[in-house]
Amino acid sequence: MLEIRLQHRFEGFQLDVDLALPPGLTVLFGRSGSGKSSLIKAVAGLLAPDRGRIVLDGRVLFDDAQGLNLPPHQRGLGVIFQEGRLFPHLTVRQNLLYGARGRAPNLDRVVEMLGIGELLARRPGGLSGGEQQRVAIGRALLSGPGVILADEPLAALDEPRKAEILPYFEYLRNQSCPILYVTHSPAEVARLATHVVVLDAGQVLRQGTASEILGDPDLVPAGIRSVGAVLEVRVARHHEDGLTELDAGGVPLFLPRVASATGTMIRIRIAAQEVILSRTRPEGLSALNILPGTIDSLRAGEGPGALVALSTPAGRVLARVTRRSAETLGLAEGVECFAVVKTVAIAREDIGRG
Amino acid sequence: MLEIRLQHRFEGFQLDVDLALPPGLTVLFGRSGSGKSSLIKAVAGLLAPDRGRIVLDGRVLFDDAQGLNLPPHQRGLGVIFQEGRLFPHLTVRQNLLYGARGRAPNLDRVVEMLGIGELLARRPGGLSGGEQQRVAIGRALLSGPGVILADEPLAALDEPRKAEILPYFEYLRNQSCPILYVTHSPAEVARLATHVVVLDAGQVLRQGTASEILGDPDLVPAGIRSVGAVLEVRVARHHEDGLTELDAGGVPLFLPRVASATGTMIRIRIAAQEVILSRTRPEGLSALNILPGTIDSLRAGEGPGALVALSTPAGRVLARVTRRSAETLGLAEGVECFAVVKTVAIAREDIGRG
Amino acid sequence: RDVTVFAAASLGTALEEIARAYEAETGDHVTASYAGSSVLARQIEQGAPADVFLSANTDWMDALEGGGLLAPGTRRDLLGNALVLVSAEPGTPVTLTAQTDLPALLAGGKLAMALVDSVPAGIYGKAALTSLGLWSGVAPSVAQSDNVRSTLALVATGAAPFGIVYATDAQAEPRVHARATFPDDSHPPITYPAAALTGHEQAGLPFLTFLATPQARAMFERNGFRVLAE
Amino acid sequence: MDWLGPQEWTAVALSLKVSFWAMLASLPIGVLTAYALARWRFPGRQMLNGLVHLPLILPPVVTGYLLLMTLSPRAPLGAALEAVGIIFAFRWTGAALAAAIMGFPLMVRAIRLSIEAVDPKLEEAAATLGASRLKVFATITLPLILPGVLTGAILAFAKAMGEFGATITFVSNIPGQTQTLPSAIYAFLQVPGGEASALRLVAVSIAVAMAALALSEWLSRRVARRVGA
Amino acid sequence: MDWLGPQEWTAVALSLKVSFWAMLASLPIGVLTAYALARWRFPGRQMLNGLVHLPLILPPVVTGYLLLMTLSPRAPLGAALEAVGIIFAFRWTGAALAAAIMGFPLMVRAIRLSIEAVDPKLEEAAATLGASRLKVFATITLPLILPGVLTGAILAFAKAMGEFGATITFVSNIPGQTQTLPSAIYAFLQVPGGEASALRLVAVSIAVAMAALALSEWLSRRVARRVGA
Ligand SMILES: Nc1ncnc2c1ncn2[C@@H]1O[C@H](COP(=O)(O)OP(=O)(O)OP(=O)(O)O)[C@@H](O)[C@H]1O
Ligand SMILES: Nc1ncnc2c1ncn2[C@@H]1O[C@H](COP(=O)(O)OP(=O)(O)OP(=O)(O)O)[C@@H](O)[C@H]1O
Ligand code: MOO
Ligand SMILES: [Mg+2]
Ligand SMILES: [Mg+2]
Repeated sequence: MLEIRLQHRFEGFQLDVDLALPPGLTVLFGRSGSGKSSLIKAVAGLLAPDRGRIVLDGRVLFDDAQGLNLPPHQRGLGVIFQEGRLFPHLTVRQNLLYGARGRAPNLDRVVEMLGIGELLARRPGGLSGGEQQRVAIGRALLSGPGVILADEPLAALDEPRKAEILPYFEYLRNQSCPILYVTHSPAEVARLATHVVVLDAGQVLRQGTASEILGDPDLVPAGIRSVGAVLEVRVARHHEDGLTELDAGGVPLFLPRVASATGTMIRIRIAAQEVILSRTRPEGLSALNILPGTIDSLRAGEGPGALVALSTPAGRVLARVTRRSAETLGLAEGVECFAVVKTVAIAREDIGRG
Repeated sequence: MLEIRLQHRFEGFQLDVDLALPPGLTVLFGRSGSGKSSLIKAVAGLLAPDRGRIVLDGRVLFDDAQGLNLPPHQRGLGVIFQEGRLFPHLTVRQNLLYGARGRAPNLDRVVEMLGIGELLARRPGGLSGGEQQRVAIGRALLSGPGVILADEPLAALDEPRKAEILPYFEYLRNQSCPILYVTHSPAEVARLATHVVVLDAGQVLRQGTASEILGDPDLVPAGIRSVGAVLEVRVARHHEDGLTELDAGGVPLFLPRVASATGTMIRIRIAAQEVILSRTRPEGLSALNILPGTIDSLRAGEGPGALVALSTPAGRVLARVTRRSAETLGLAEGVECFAVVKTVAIAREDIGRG
Repeated sequence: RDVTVFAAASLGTALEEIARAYEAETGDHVTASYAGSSVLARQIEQGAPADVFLSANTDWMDALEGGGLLAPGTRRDLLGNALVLVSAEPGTPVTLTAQTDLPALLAGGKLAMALVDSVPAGIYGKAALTSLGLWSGVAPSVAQSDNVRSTLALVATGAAPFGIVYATDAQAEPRVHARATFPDDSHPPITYPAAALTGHEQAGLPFLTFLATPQARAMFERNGFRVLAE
Repeated sequence: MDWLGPQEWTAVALSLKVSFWAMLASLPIGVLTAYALARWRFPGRQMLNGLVHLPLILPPVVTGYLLLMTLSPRAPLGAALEAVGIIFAFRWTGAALAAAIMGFPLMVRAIRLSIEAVDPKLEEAAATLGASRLKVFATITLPLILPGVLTGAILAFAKAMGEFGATITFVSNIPGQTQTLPSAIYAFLQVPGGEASALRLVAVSIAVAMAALALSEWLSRRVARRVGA
Repeated sequence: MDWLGPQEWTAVALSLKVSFWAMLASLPIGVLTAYALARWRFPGRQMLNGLVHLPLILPPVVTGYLLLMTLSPRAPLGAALEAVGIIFAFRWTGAALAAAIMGFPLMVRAIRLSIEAVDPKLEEAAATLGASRLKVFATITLPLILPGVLTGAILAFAKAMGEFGATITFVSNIPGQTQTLPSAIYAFLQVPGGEASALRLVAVSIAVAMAALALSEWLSRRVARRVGA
């Protein structure tokens, strides 16, 4: 449990937040310049806010009323900075082990995951942007922190590399290591977040679970594509043809093989623009996933689109359709219809262990 | 026309490319550490390759045989560096105008596009990561360069901000300002690229037009989601309900309003995983776009998926389906079927002027 | 036994020869520290481990004596020196009288001297010029150095056409030409006093005594000094 | 003030003038030399480096002698300079020259240290924006090394305020022309009982230097603030 | 070698010893002082800054004189130190002390300049990795300021090789004890015909200093390479 109440003024910018973050991974989401990095720095002890109080699991890290400001090295955090901040005079290996106090049992594992085995003897000077970022991630992870603060850790990485690193953050989240994670990527939000905080001009615009935030059509901080539903489903069976069958409130959904064991709950995200609606159960489509439901609400958005919220046995599903289609199909509140989701349209990155 | 032939060795890394880049925007694509930034630096004159020759529109920038190495300031380039490199002692305004030689007629426009109007009097020290990146973009653009070299210019930006800046790069590309652009984002590739060069461990793995590269199922440098078809279509009509009708080889496709004038050719991308196939023309779906076609090829990929290539009047369309669906539907070479594409599934970022 | 001698730097060459001779004769070891008399005197005031002090001027010896630092009865005026007018260019001898037109001689150049109010050679020089009635005429043209050797260098390099230095210094510098010797009565006697220091008589006295031997006198004289001691 | 005579005040004023000009005149050469040593590889670089340090290594009197020997009217260089109207001997300009030379190693070292700390990536970025070498230096490098230049300047100034050995040997001590504060202090220390007068001058010297120091600290804080946030 | 007598060789050896220890002993204090001046705000900071610069500002003779007055066996502080076995007066240790004090402002300034150029973001990063202030200093700051420390050390060493005024005033000119190279050179210069001998010593002095310089350049290139690519 991380409580952050703070106010801080920069010229022309005022940060003012009051948050109580549950365990798990909290994503800080918000536009460039909205105060995400400043918030991270305040928690890390690198920015003393004008006013406020920061408490981690009952331990007071900062309290201006008490005049208390724990120095960074006593806070037990692992920070991944937006700008790398590698130590130029140390080798990659020495950078990685800097915070490890001589004990880094998972060094090999982290090095392998980050693909930096060949860089160990080099100094950061000649590393590529992405290589630097990976070393910075490794350095923070290997310091064995009680809390991880990650500021856009994957921004400079290619998709395959991201796909290799994301599971590690999931793993950490599930190890009950609290994580504060800044990202601009909706896919990362949906996959990782236990909790999402949306910042705007230094204020908390909204906060809640990933499904609440991403499912809120009024809130499109990251652009229209981030609207979608996040469903908690159970892994029902692994089929031989490489598909995993999920149980979504009794409805079967199919996904490419998911690593989780049968019976575990996982989280999937269905982006609103990837859902097709049909009044009749469609036949003969390559899409395997069809969820029956009732229309809860239908709201015209800006532009030619409309957002349809559907109650299904699996939970609330959102669909973005054109107003023209909505009219043609006669969609309206209370109307029953079917949501068609392509198997593979449930993006790999959007699967997270619940 | 930019000809780049060069070889350069770092310890443990060998860059070896031979490229002839057509006018327009060339995207350098490739995994972290594949040599993209090094290539940019060589063109910019910041890295003298061991061997090679770089010629821009007939002007020799570098030639080891002739012992010629034009200094950076005589090359007339605008470089957006991966690490910002803002001048810490100058204000944002002074940074922006540094290369402008006193003439920056489009200052206001660039500043507005980048949303940095309020930062002009500040120094870079306190800027957020994304603010720095935007200033760096502005600085390069305002120097009025003959060629732009952009190294992951949008990596640290939120989606709405990206959406505001991308059209500017399109505009520049169409102004016949050659651009070399590094990105990890398939959406940016599809939207911007005239030409794509895929680097891998310092070698050119593949190069070609955006549709060739993204449509190549063997080549998934950016992960499975980047496979898709890029179609050239004509803007047919703007409807009153906010939809734009496109003429795709005679087949009508509908998109949320596109800014291009009726009659112009534009480029759209249809990602393979967003296409649903049906043996019969589907009825009563919210998806407005249905392309009839014949299956060219069907290849099982890794995992449970299969990639289906379809000849349609609009061109070649790719669909990723599960093997299970392929069997159920009886998909095979020569079979006729229909490709269903949700209107809004054609992502905004994937629309580019052709 | 060791004897430590603090001596004005200008005595260096002569004293080194004498020290070698003394060592050869007695088997004692001589350690000499050469520096400006003011420096050495202050160090002796502050408890420096010197047995014998040879000063280039009487003022500092007086100061030490007043402070009770000299072994009673050991002080004596050991050496004398003469003051000469030297020039950079050779030329006819100059007669120094009240009528001498020094400014004309200088022809706009400088007269190099040691600091006229604080360094002995300068003090004597100023006294001599004053008593000859030449001081006020030449004062604006005087360039003062911190010691006689720099004065000599100013003339030797041609920076100053004339200078006033000790005869001992002029004699050894081939690039300067002695043009006149100041009358002995035009300035207070130039004396180098010597003394043993309180509490150091045992080490100091034998060396002090040796300085008066004919052997030592000869060595001083060979270096251009006048030996005053009996 | 009463406690300093007119001649002492003249010495104070002269020392200020000499130190100021010594600092100012050597600054451009110092920056250039530091830049050359930090960035260029040329034959004779080690020689130049050694030469710059020489005044630090040699006893000041020796430096004074060497100056005297090369710049006196009898020496070829001195004669040549005199022919074009540049005269150092027995002038305050000579005192400034001696002070500048004595402070030169300190100035060059400080500036060189700053140049070596400048991130070449910023200079590269400026070059890609079309800036010539000279413009890059003037608009990027120089502003960024300002703290080092300031440090170098204050070191040179302070050294000039304290320089004695080389100055008096080279240009001697002519009240109003070349009698700087240190010469005056030295003169007082030569005579028994002169300590009190010397200490008064020392106090003035300290006061001046402290004021200069405070000024330089204030300036460098301003510079730092500008670069910082 | 023939052309230097045993006493001259003694002076060379002594100068090396004095300069080496002056540099080495003042280095930790110099680093600490530079760090305090660069990073801490405390009452008396300006005073400390002034004090550090004093030896540069004052004529060396005055510094020597002040040392003599405070540390001679007759002075209270000197007597107190002597009681606990620390003796500077008229010992080589005193020559080292004088040289160290004269070189101190140069050393501190160089190191301070380097400290001010260290990016505090790196130190912050180290702190978030659990490093205490001391560990941050030892593992991040210190390695990064090594070029400055080297420059400071070489300046202090060079200054010590050339220091004359303060040394001879404080500890006199006793062969084998306090007669350093510059004192020996001075002694030769004070006697008729001593110039040739003085020049021989000047040559030795230059040779030693050039060797030290070359060594420091080599070291700092190594340091730079380590940090660079
Ligand atoms: N100065 C150098 N010394 C040694 N190796 C270097 C140097 N510069 C680059 N390299 C290596 O060359 C390879 C290519 O680097 P480059 O910066 O071009 O990669 P990149 O494709 O831009 O990667 P990223 O997407 O991570 O920025 C990397 O493995 C890097 O470590
Ligand atoms: N030291 C400072 N001085 C003045 N303004 C500052 C300072 N630090 C941050 N700011 C301002 O505060 C705002 C928030 O900055 P912050 O770095 O927290 O943004 P961010 O949300 O991390 O943005 P990005 O996504 O671009 O990294 C920005 O407008 C920035 O300019
Ligand atoms: O080297 Mo000195 O002894 O400062 O003039
Ligand atoms: Mg940020
Ligand atoms: Mg790169």
